[in-house]
Amino acid sequence: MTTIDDFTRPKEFLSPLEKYIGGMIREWAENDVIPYRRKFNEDWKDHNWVEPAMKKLYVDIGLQKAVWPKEVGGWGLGQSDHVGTLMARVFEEVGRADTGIAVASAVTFWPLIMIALKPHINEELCAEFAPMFCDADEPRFAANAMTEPQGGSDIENMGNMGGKTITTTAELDGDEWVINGHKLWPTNTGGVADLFGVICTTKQGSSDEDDFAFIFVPADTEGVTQGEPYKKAGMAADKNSDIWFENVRVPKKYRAWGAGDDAKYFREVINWGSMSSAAFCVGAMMNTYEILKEYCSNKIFRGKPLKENTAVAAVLSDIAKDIEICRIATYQSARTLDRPELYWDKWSHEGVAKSRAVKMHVADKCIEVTNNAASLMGTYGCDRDWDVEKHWRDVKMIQLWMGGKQLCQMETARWFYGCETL
Amino acid sequence: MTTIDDFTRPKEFLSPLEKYIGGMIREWAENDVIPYRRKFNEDWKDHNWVEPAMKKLYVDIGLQKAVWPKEVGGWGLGQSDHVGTLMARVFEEVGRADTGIAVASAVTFWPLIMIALKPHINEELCAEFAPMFCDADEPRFAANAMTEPQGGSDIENMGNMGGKTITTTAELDGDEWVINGHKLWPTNTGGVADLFGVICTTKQGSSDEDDFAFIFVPADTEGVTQGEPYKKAGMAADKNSDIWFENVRVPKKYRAWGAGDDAKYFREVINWGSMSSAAFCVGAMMNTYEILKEYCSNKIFRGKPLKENTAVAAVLSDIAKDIEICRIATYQSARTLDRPELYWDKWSHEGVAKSRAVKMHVADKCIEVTNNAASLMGTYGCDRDWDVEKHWRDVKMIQLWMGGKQLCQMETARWFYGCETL
Amino acid sequence: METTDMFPYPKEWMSEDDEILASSIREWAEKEVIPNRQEFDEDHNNELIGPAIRKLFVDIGLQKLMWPEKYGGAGLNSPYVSTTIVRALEEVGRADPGIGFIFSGTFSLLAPIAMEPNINEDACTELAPMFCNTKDVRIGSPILPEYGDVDGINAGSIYGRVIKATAKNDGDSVTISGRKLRPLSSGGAANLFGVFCAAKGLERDDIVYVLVPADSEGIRMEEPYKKTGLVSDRNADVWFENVRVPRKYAALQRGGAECFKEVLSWHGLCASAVCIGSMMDVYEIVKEWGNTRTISGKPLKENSVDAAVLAEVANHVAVSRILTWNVARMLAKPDVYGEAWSDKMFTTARAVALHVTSSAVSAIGKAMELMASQGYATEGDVEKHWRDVKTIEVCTGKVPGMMDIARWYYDCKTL
Amino acid sequence: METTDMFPYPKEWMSEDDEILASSIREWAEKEVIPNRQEFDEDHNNELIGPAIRKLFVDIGLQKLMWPEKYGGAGLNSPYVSTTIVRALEEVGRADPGIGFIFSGTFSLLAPIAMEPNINEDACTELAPMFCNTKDVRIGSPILPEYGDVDGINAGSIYGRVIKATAKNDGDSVTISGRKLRPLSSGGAANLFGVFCAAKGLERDDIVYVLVPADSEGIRMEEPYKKTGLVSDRNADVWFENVRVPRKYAALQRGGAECFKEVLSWHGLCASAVCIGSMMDVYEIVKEWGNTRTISGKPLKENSVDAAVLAEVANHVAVSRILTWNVARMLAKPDVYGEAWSDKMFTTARAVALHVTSSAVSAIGKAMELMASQGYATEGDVEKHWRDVKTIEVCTGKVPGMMDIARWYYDCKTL
Repeated sequence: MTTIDDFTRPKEFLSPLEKYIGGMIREWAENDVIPYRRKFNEDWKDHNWVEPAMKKLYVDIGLQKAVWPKEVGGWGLGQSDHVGTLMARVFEEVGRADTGIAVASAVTFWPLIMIALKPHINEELCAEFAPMFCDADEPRFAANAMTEPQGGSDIENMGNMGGKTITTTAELDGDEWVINGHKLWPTNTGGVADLFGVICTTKQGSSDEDDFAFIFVPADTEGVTQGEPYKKAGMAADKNSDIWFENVRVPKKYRAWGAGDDAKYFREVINWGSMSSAAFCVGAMMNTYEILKEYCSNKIFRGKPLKENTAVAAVLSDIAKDIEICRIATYQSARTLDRPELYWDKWSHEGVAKSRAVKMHVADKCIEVTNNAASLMGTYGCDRDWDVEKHWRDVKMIQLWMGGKQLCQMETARWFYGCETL
Repeated sequence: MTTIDDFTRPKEFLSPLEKYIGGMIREWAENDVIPYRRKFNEDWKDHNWVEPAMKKLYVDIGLQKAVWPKEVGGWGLGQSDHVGTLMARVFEEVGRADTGIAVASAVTFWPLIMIALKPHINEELCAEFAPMFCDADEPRFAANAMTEPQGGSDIENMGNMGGKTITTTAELDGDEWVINGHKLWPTNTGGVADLFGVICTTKQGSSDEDDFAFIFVPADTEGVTQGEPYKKAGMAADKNSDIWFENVRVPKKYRAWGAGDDAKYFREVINWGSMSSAAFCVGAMMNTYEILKEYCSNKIFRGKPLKENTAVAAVLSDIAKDIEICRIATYQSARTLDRPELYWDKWSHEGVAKSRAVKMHVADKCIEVTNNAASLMGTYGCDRDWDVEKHWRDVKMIQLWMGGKQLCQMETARWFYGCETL
Repeated sequence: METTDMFPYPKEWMSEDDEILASSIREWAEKEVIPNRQEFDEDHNNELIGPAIRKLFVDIGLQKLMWPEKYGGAGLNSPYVSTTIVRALEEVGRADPGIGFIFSGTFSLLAPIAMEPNINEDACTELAPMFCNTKDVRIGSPILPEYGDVDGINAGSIYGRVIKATAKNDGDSVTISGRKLRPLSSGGAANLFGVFCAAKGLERDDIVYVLVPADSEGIRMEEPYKKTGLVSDRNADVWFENVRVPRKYAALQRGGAECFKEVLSWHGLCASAVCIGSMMDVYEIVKEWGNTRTISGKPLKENSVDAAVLAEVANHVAVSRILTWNVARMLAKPDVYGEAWSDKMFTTARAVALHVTSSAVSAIGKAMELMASQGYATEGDVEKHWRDVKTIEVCTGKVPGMMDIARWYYDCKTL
Repeated sequence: METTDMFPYPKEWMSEDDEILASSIREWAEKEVIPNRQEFDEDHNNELIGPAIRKLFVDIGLQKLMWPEKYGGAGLNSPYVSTTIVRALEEVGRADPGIGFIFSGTFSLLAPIAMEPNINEDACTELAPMFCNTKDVRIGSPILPEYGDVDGINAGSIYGRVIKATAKNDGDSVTISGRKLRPLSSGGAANLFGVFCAAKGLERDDIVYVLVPADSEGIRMEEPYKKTGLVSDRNADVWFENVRVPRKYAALQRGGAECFKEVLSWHGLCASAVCIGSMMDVYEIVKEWGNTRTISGKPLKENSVDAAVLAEVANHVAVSRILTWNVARMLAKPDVYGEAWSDKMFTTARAVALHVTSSAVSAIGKAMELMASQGYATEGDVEKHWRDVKTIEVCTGKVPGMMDIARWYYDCKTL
């Protein structure tokens, strides 16, 4: 029988490790998440059901060590030239179980891209922060603090705004950065994260990339305050809230790379963010496929399974087709992160524009797929017992984040059409 | 400046030859087709403008020799393990100039898949028919004669109908097949083709694959009659008409392989047909992108090029995004034809279902892209001088052929959901 | 200009009375619902939702609306009530689609027995007091045939749906049986069910529509299941084990198919109106967002890419509203447009309901895109509407709905 | 049942006279157009199209329709004519959208000077005889502002469109200049142009609408350009080089923006009606196909996957028709719904035209999918409709149309 593993991927691109790691996560999903995920919605604030699953994934399986260099206790995937497609698989598997856990995991990995991925490994900062993740018996979370109360997607819109609207400031005071500002909505906030990557400016109002700064701030630094998690439509396993930075002081070396390079590698962060978003969506869609296949095989209409009705089969087909296309595109996007010499620099505008395009397509299709699956199932489609509606609620957030669809469109248009003022 | 060559393909999959061959066709397109293609519409019957372009491509560049084995005077691409992605590139380049010529070319190649592609090369038939194409100073065309007046997509729906509705019959009379029947709409008919691959049955009404027959019939065989070409919405460079077979006698060996294998390799024909259709569409979309980019860069609104208006940029973006995704998926589909050992047999149901899925996606998107491009251009969108409307008219046929969208849906659903009665 | 005036609709067809009722519902919404609705999802003890429904159903009196006057109702039981209902449900839906959906079920369930010209005197005499002589909330729950069945139970079929319940002749009574039936709404809170059953040994040997008080013996209502939205509407699966009701509770004078189409025509109208209210609320919210949010140095709404999305939102509302009001008019004038149970009217009402409910999901989804995280957070007051209209949309039955349309326009016989 | 009765619309608003005119157009269509239309694309000498247009414009008299009676017209020049026009254009569009589109331009161009309550007596006195006292076909061609310009010419702008022509005060005359203007229709066949110009030295210093007879000195009409569809409509770019027309040909008593919105509101209605006719013809054709084509051993229409597509086709027609008739009614009753040139009415008419024209492209595209090669072949009688409605659709101006909608619903100032 055809299964989710039959959706096509470019097999030439896969990591030798991916079967093994993918398998572990599949098992974790089946045993530790899928049986419990219906409880997540009411558990959004306390995470009584979410935390044990997180612990298993992060600590027991050890995912929180994945990208750190071996020298500092990690798995060393940051140095692998298969990390892109491997992470695509990881996020797909986690997303299949719960896209909330997937985003929490990916966002933990997100700031580390700045310092733990070849060719730009910052050994000093790796030595500084790795122990927090690699010598821990508890799950550890990280997050990028980007969005601000005003400006919204303007922060992410580096191509046009160049950081002009960033109001979170970093001032050098001797050997320390002093950070002030207010961030909204980072994943893993509301008391979850242990380490922040803070997007800020060394000169407010400047659109010079040299003034863009990416500074690491441990969550327990004095002056960091996190709000209560927000209540939202879905994504219960991912907490979001406000963070205030009030005269927060960190060592000078906590700035990832410095003038120019912070902005440059931050584009790689966006590139990874887009690819990962697509992978979560592929996972959610594959799970929707499984559920729908079961539903339409077991439900009987005129003596035949519902799936044998050609009008139903047409809807089912479109869903399988979309997954097929999305999965291929996502792995291709991941591959470009692994083979910059063959494609483009991971931090190039081309890379950002193209991964945004893939993310936009996959996120839109994911909403369409889950939406159509729910419609096909009638009143059962909105019944929590079937989990399709959960994916539908969850994945809408993927479409909205990182500047949302409109920013994806502007980035794509800018690169492909040479637009200059978007 | 970004060009059509910046749309992503999996570079690992490309043939060493593809730059060279792609380049030649690009040049041909620029010099021999694009300047003249606006005349094709009125030239649908006479092909005064189409034929010189065809001759250049087929004879001077030599495309009609491409797949035949070297031993019989061909280029030997049928034995290459890069023929899939190479042909994707070829059809993309031809399709960019004119999808009508692209389909005429691909359909010439189509019946030869049965006998000239490894691992199933029929040396006897290659020796028989290759000279027609390889020792010729004139363009030579071939075609598969599939569709019939009733039954339509049922003929192509092998998975469900197993050839049950085929009414064109082949009866063995001594050492000869005697063929009778009436076919509609093959490409390259109306007097164009020199060789037909005729889909017929050795036992009318049977859905046993053993009774499915694929028999070669030279167009000048006695009893073969072709009708006048049809007038249609677009695709003027491709002629279609009726063919009648009345007691047509050909040698016994003209049946491609015989019971069972004819049906099996015919699935590979469908697989190739789907991939090629997708490639034509990618070419048409890339040309649409070029035209639109020029239009929106030169047209001025409020002192800025139209493309700098964010609402316009959003439309432009969606078009670039769709091309990006479609091109990746098309090359992945082509790759599976080159690496059956890594993916699946070219003639497997899996291969057919998946290439149908890709074709369906790409054809639908191509109609959407050309449709939206025309709308964006207002009255200029429907003005023949801009060529966008030509692509829009032409590519609709790609969506409709080979059983159309509904059959693609049924094939996809059948394989991915295990449907049994569609 | 008021939002309700911004969006075009054939206003010649609305009466002043309709606007008066709408105003009192607007007042109810502002006071009883809107301040609390962000907490509805966690209102497990019905402390917020219950009183709001009571005010609407009992104090404002919606639950009496469609009963004939002579049985204590408000007497709005001619098809002319359609525009009143639409305008009222726009206002209810704006505040809380869930409550609108409860009323939609309650209202349309009664059409086959209480709506002119087919007033079933016996049934009204018996059942009207339940709704009219009480200070308690009374809710109806329609149990329609389903599209396919997990258990393979198939007692009959109607318009391409499976009938799972049966109604057996039992002298003066009718005995209803059915396993795990899923109502359209309010299965966990109903006082009266309207059930389509396969008839056994009754005058009609096909399908019969039976009204069944929820307190009849043999009925088991499960715990309400958790669902995407419409939290105010406590829906649950219902089991009928040899439930006996008086013969007169069965609409034996009319064909089951006729009742089925009548219920669905009216329900389609109601569901569409609720979605329009919901969309209009979201329109107001996203409009405010477009004014106050700054993108690229100017208000969001002045960025043309965002303006195009805003336009899409508005256009969904405009188109949906015109369509819905036309269905209302068509239902109001059966002499011109055909009866609610005619194939043509049924098809039109279904087609519009499919269009409007899925437009609502799209429109609100688009608004969320512009509002990004604020659209996704409960405090933005949009995500609840999005979940609510989606829950309404799934109930319209997309595939069987398309088959209904094909059946009428192409005269299909076997779908 | 007749197709025109199958599809719902608010029929209370149609008069018997409307149906009489529609019948005579139906007769004309069956006799003069439908037997020949497959050859229209190659009718280079106007041998088939010309006589058909003459019959409709002159013999049936459409070209006199909207001129006031006292100037020799049929006097259907009150807004009440809207439903007449819709019903008539449904029939014309069913036969040939191109001829419908010619009439749409001719009719809407005159609204600012001949429609109650703004009858421009001077202009009517001068121009009516051209249309009313003749046995020759008379065609009007509206020249609207464009969305962006290749030459960078920008004499002004209106509702986010660029004005390329200018009108200069010249004593008793007005002098019009403009390079390579692209009319909405009939630029190569017009007798009268309606041109929006930037006003220079005239009472109004913004935009002025001027009627310009095509035989005025200084006008150059290019050869009709080849286009996707609407072959009956010979459109071509037009050049105005210091073209002098009497002052009274300029609608100086009214604002240019007002005239612009009035023309576009009416044109939107007409274009929508033409598309509905086109869709209804395709519906009939695909219905017949669904009956006679066999798939998997049964009629195509009984295969549910195909039935779903057929349903989509029908639903596009149904929804579009309801919307279009509502716009007609709204235009007919300016006291209730606002004048044709009000922002609200303009927005509604534009929104519906955008919806209907793109629905038509989708619906006919879907029908082609089902008919496969027969849909693509000229002999199937569908592909021409598909090309025709697409050509109408591009003229509605998608992006500026979305901006119009946003402008009204969100009060945008800078789009």
